[in-house]
This record gives sequence, structure tokens and C-alpha cells, in this order.
Amino acid sequence: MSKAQIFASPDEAVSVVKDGDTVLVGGFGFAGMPFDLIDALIRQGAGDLTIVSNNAGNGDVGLAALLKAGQVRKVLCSFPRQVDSYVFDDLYRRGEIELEVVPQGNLAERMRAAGAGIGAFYCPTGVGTPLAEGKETRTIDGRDYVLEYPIKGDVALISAHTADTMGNLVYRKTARNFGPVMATAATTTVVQVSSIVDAGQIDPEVVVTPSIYVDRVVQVEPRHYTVQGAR
Amino acid sequence: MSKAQIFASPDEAVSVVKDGDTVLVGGFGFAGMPFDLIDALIRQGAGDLTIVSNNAGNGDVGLAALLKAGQVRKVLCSFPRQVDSYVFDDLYRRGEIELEVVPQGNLAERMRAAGAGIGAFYCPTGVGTPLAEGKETRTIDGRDYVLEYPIKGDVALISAHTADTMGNLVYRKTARNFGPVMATAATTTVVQVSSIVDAGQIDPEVVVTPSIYVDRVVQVEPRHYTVQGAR
Amino acid sequence: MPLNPDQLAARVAQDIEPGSFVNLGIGQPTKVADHLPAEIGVVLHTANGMLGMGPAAVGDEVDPELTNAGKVPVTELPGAAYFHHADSFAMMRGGHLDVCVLGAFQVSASGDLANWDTGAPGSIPAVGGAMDLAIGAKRVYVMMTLFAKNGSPKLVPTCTYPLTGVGCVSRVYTDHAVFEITPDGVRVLESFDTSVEELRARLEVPLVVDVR
Amino acid sequence: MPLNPDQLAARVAQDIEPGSFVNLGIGQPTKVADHLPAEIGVVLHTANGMLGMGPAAVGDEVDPELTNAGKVPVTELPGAAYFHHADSFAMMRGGHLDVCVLGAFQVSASGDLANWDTGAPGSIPAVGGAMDLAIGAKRVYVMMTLFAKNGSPKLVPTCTYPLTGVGCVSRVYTDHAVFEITPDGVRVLESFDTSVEELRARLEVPLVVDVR
Repeated sequence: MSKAQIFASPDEAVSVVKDGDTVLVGGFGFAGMPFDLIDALIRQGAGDLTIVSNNAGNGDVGLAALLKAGQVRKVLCSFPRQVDSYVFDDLYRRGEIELEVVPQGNLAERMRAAGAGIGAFYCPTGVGTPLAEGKETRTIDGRDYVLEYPIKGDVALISAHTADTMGNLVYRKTARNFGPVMATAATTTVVQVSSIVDAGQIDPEVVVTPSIYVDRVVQVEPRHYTVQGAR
Repeated sequence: MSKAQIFASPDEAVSVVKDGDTVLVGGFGFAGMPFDLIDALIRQGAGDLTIVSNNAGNGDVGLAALLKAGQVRKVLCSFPRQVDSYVFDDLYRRGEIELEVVPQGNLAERMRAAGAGIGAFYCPTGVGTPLAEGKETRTIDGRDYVLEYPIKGDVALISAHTADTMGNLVYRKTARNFGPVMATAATTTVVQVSSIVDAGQIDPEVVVTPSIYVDRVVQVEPRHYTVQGAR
Repeated sequence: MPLNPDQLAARVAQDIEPGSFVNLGIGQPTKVADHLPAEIGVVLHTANGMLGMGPAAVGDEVDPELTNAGKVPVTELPGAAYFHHADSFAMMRGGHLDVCVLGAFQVSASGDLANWDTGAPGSIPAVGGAMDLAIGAKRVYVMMTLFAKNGSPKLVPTCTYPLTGVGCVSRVYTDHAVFEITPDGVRVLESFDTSVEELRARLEVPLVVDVR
Repeated sequence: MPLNPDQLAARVAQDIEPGSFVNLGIGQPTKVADHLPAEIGVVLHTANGMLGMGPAAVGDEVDPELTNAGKVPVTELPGAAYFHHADSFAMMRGGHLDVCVLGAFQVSASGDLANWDTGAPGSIPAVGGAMDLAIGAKRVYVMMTLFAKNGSPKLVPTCTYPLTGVGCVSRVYTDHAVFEITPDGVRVLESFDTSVEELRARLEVPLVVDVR
């Protein structure tokens, strides 16, 4: 409902997150990670969160800092273990955080399903592996599939390159990653961008996330961390 | 496999169509209809075709002309009946063509599923209606869904605005419609475009159909028909 | 006097909140757009792949590659976006549209909608995006005459025509009155040229009226 | 001498046909790119949303918003395209990639792949896109050492590590030999520093050899 609201600060933008929420956090490693929104969420303090994100944090910043702050009960992700995922690793080994490993394509497709009104879907990924254990399977046209269910978020925190005042978004290079699909899968989508332009300034042909999926926008200073360590 | 082949004429481009093929035909009414490819298919003469398209032809041109040529055994579409669908109407009433009416969103989503490797999906559209009769249903989280299966094409014939020499495509306005999803759902995708540019001339951020989905490209003169009659 | 189609479209428009994302289907409901002032910022979706649709195109504005779901040439407003059909219907089916407005042959007391096929012998069925809109929009508003040409009511205890969707209609805007479909029954929100008693006499559907 | 990783990458690259769409996973297999001459027009896909990926970025080319699936900064070639994660994995899972090259802990004689989790106590499982690539690419090439550090074979009758995919591997490129997984068994396509007899002695997997 209604066009995107534009906020003056990340703190106001993330005020919508509540204790116990499922929060979809964009980014693939650092690319596309909404650092300013996460920092604001740490200041805001909502706890008992379930985080859905590709990774489980790198170094001491962004998602790793949120984990370190003790606000996260559970992580759904495809690739927690990385050379610099020591914050997560430590919490996990101490039994202080739950982990559900989801194949990366299922993570994306299950959020897409949530956004697209699909109740469940038969998926070829993971058949015969431990990640399909206990899940319903079916053979269709001679191929085996696993039944997968949508992942819906209460809030999505994502990063885009430019928003217009309606809330239309464009991204930049591989920082696009999970942003567009998370925007469709959350009740409230909060976006940090490098710039906000007037409606009409983004060519309608190149909009990646249409305004209908965007609820809250805040402009922040671009901030990049060194990419360290493969995987 | 391999980059798009660029053909000098629509006739060469559609040579891949065989008797009995399922052919996905882009366009929503006239917008995005691949007129030149269809005309070439009429000259080529492949028969016993199953056509998947939103409509079943308008006036005497494009898809309607293909139907009139007697090359089509069956049509899957969402909206055959239009003010100017007299070619289809006549064939249908004479029992000379089969019709499967598919809700427009299912048509799109079933082709997307074919392109995305999804075996089947539970969909809320059509529950409790005649179009769900005989189909498997399931209640998930208190909501009823119908199980829908992919629609895969042997060939897709679509129209785009510009291709680069790799086969990347951009479209124009609402002529985009089914083109991008059909391109993913067919074994061979044939595209007519208004212009072909060098690789690198389309900004990678604005590509709508990535080159991997495009097999054959032909440049044609833009040709538009008057839009006549709503619905 | 019952409302004419234009008055009815204006009445529907009154209930659309500023800033809503709205799909107006095809045919009559598209007239609602004429009664949505630009300043309230309603964003129109068209199923064939666009948000931010503007008014019908006239003269030189006509572009065969820019039409609405009824294949009528339209225009584009600032802040528009184009997308392909699967994305467009994901938007519809995923529950992102605030309101859609559809025509109907019949609406039942429990909100079932029949608007795609009369089931008449020889008729050619054509559903388009109606079933997707019916189950997808947060609120489904129907805009129709209350009575068919033969005088039979179109708000009925049970639809006799093939269904488009089950229990999906929120409100029914007709030339004689506006009805809300509620778990407690069909509520008369407003009547134009007739009394509730007259409506009760002509409809087989029990009507609930708020005491104001 | 067994092939070193760079030689092995070059050997895999030889079997990639011109114009193929290829995903090189993460880690070692990404080295294959160094042996694909530009003129053969292989198009690289990276799971995090790009076709047309170029070589690793150096110096000023480094852009934190342009990385591969291993989060290593890369470059963009003419004719590239960006897309979001659901579209990227639809491309992978829909069978559109001609080849993917993956590392492995174990491959079984029937083409089962284990490459995501050793199942060791205390290990933190992490699958990434491996299961999607395993079932999605038309041909799955594995690139690995034939023996683990403790000398045990990694081409095995049955995987003991948790599976990534069932019956999905087409070929296994190792430092000692190249194997094709076929319905008739594991075929030795080529050996580098060893005889088939030696391979038979060290592996528990029956090997098929073509008479040439």
C-alpha cells in the first residue's frame, strides 16, 4: 500500500523491525550488504530475530556485527562457513545460534515463491542429499524432485544503487544479487541507496525492482569494505 | 550451447520448426507478436503444431494467419475470444482446432517453471473453478492450491527491440510481455528484432533476456498493425 | 435514478485510497481511472507488464507497443516500470496489489465471482488474467449492474455460471447500491435510488444493514 | 609426474567447446578460466548474478560490487548481463548451462558427488550453490586430486561423505587421469603419469578402457 516513504536516517527506516521477526538481509558477502540498515538495527535492538541471508557474516561488520550483538536466534543461509566467519562460527559452536543450511538456489526460489503467491514447488536440487531428508519427494516425468516451501520475511533490509521517489530501484553489478527477490518476499521492504532521484529519472525499461515492492528508502553514503578471502 | 546465430532472413531463422512441435509465440495481441517469424513459418509449412500464446490471433495477420493456414492442431492460450478472433472462432466451432484455456498467470508461470527446472508448483489461481477440475489440489497453511505443471516449448518465436551480437535482448514497453519467459522455456529460441548492435553496446545492467536463452536472431523492418478493438 | 456507468466508476474511485496500487482489469472498470485525480498518487498496474500506466493514448501518443490489458493504447507516467509477464503475474498473485476492480456476470453472497464464461452452448471460453486477479489482490471490487438485462439479479445466493474465484470478492459496486461481502453476510453500505426493503424484495440474498 | 593444479585446469579447459556457457564454481575450478582463450567465446556464468564474467580484477579494476561466487573481485566482458539471484539460479537449475566445473571430496562410480560437507564432528556445513549446479548443468565436470592427502582414493564405489547430488557427474578430471562416468561404468579417457593397471590397483572402482 502506498508509495515508498523516504526517511532521513537508517534508524528511522528500521524502526519497523520487531522482536521475533524474520528479517531477509540482502548481500552476497559484502556486495549488496545493507551495512547502514544493519548498524541501525543493532542500535534499535530488536532481538530473537531469524535472519535469512546468503552468508552468516564476514569479519566484524554488517551481519557479523548483528550476530555479535546477540540479536539473532537463527540463521537460514547457504554458506555460513567462510574464512572470516569467525563470529558466526563461535556462536554456532557454543550452541548459541541455530542454523538451517539451504541450497543457494532454494533460498532464492523459496523467497521468490513467497513473493509470487506459490504455495510450494517441486525442485530438483538436493534430491538424495541430507538437505532433503524428511522432505516430501515426487517423481515427475522420470525425474526426482523435493517439495520446497516459501520463505517469507516480516522485513527485508536490502541495498540498491538508486531509488526514485516512487521507490523504483536499480542496482549495480553483482551487488544486485538477492535484493530484488527479497523485496518481493517481505511484508515491509527497507532499502538503503546511494542516491534518490525524482520519479521519471529512472527509465521505466531498466527498473529492476518496481515501486510496489518498496516501502522505506533511506539515502546513505556509499561504504565499501575490502573484499577479503575467497568463499 | 554457443552464442546466438544471426540469420539474414526470417525464413532461415524458423527452419528449426518441425511438424508436431510445440511453439511458444510471443505477443499480447499485436504488441510483441513476431509477425515476420510467423509469416516465415507459414511459408515453411510445418504442421500439426501446438501453439502456446496469450491469444489465438487477431484479424487475418500474424498468429491468425498461421491458424488459417491449417498448420495448428491445438492452441493453449488465456484469451482466445476477442472482437477480431474470427479465424480462431471459426476453426474452433467447426471442431478443427483444439483449445486449452489457461489462466494468464498460469501460462506465464508454467513456462517460467519449464525454464527454471521446477517440476510442478502449487498455485492459488483457479481453485474451485472449472479450470482446476481434475487437477490435484492441496491445502497449505490454510489456503487451497492447485498443482500446475511446466509448459515447455520446442521452439519459441518472439519479438524484441534490440539484440547484441551475443544474443542479449532488450524489449520496448508492453511489447516485452511473454518474450523473456518464453525465451527461457524453449529448446530453441528464435527472435526477431528491430536492430542488432555489437556486444558491449547494451548496458549489462539493462539486459532483459541474457544471451544464454537466445539461439537465433534475425533483424526485420519494424511493422505495426493498428490496434483494433479492446479485449 | 440508478447510477450510469460513469457515475458508478466515480463511486468506486471514491473508495480507492491515495497511494494504492490498483489493477482495473479490462472493459468497464478501466473507467475508474478517469475519476482518480493525479494528486492522490494511485499507481495503476496493467497485467501485460507495467506499473504506472497513464490515461488512454490519443492521437500521436498512440504506440502499438504500449497498451493496457484490454489492448487499448495507453500512456506512461513518471515513475513507471515495465516487466515481463511472469513478473507481472507474480506481482498480482503474490498479493501485492491493494485493489483490483473487475466486472462480473454474478457474485455470490459468500463472495464467489463468476465473470469469465457464461457456460452457454457454443461460447468460447476466455479467462485472461481474471482468475489471477481474483485470488491475488488484497481487495477485489466488483463493478456491475445489479440486474441482468432480463431482470434477474446478479448478486445471488450461489453462482450458476462457472466460477472465476471462490470467496474472493470484497465489495460489489452496482448501479443501485454498494454491498460489502462479510463473514456475517452481505452488508448494504449505500443505496442510490432504492430502499433496502426494495433491494430485499428483488434479491434472494439476505442483506445486513448497519444501524447508524 | 601427476598434473599440477594449473595443468589440470588447462586439461579441463581443452574439453570445453567454443561458445559454451560455463560455470566454474568457486576455488580451484575458477583457474580453468585462465586457459580459455578469448577467441573461443566461452561465456562464464557466476551464480551471484552475471553472464560474461571476465578475468580477476587487478589494481584499479577492483570493484567491491563486482565479484564472482567465491567473492573474488572480477571484471566484466562486452556482452555481459547482470540478473538477480532467483533468475541466476533459474538459469542454472533450468539446464541452460552447458558445463559446470566443481571440486569434490568424493565422486562415486555412478556419478554421485560429495563436495559440500565432510560430515566431520564440529564441521559447519555450507553448501552454497553446489547442489544447484550439480543437478542443473548439462555436463558436470569434477576437478580434483585422485587421492586424498592420506592416500585414500576420492573416486570410490560409493560416497561416504554427505552427497551433493546423485548420479550427476559426467567426467572426473584428476591429476593422474581423466574418467568418464557412463552407464557401463567408469571409463578411463586418458591417463597422465600412470598406467590403467596401476589405477586399477589403487582404486576400488572397476575401470573400463576403450580399445583404440
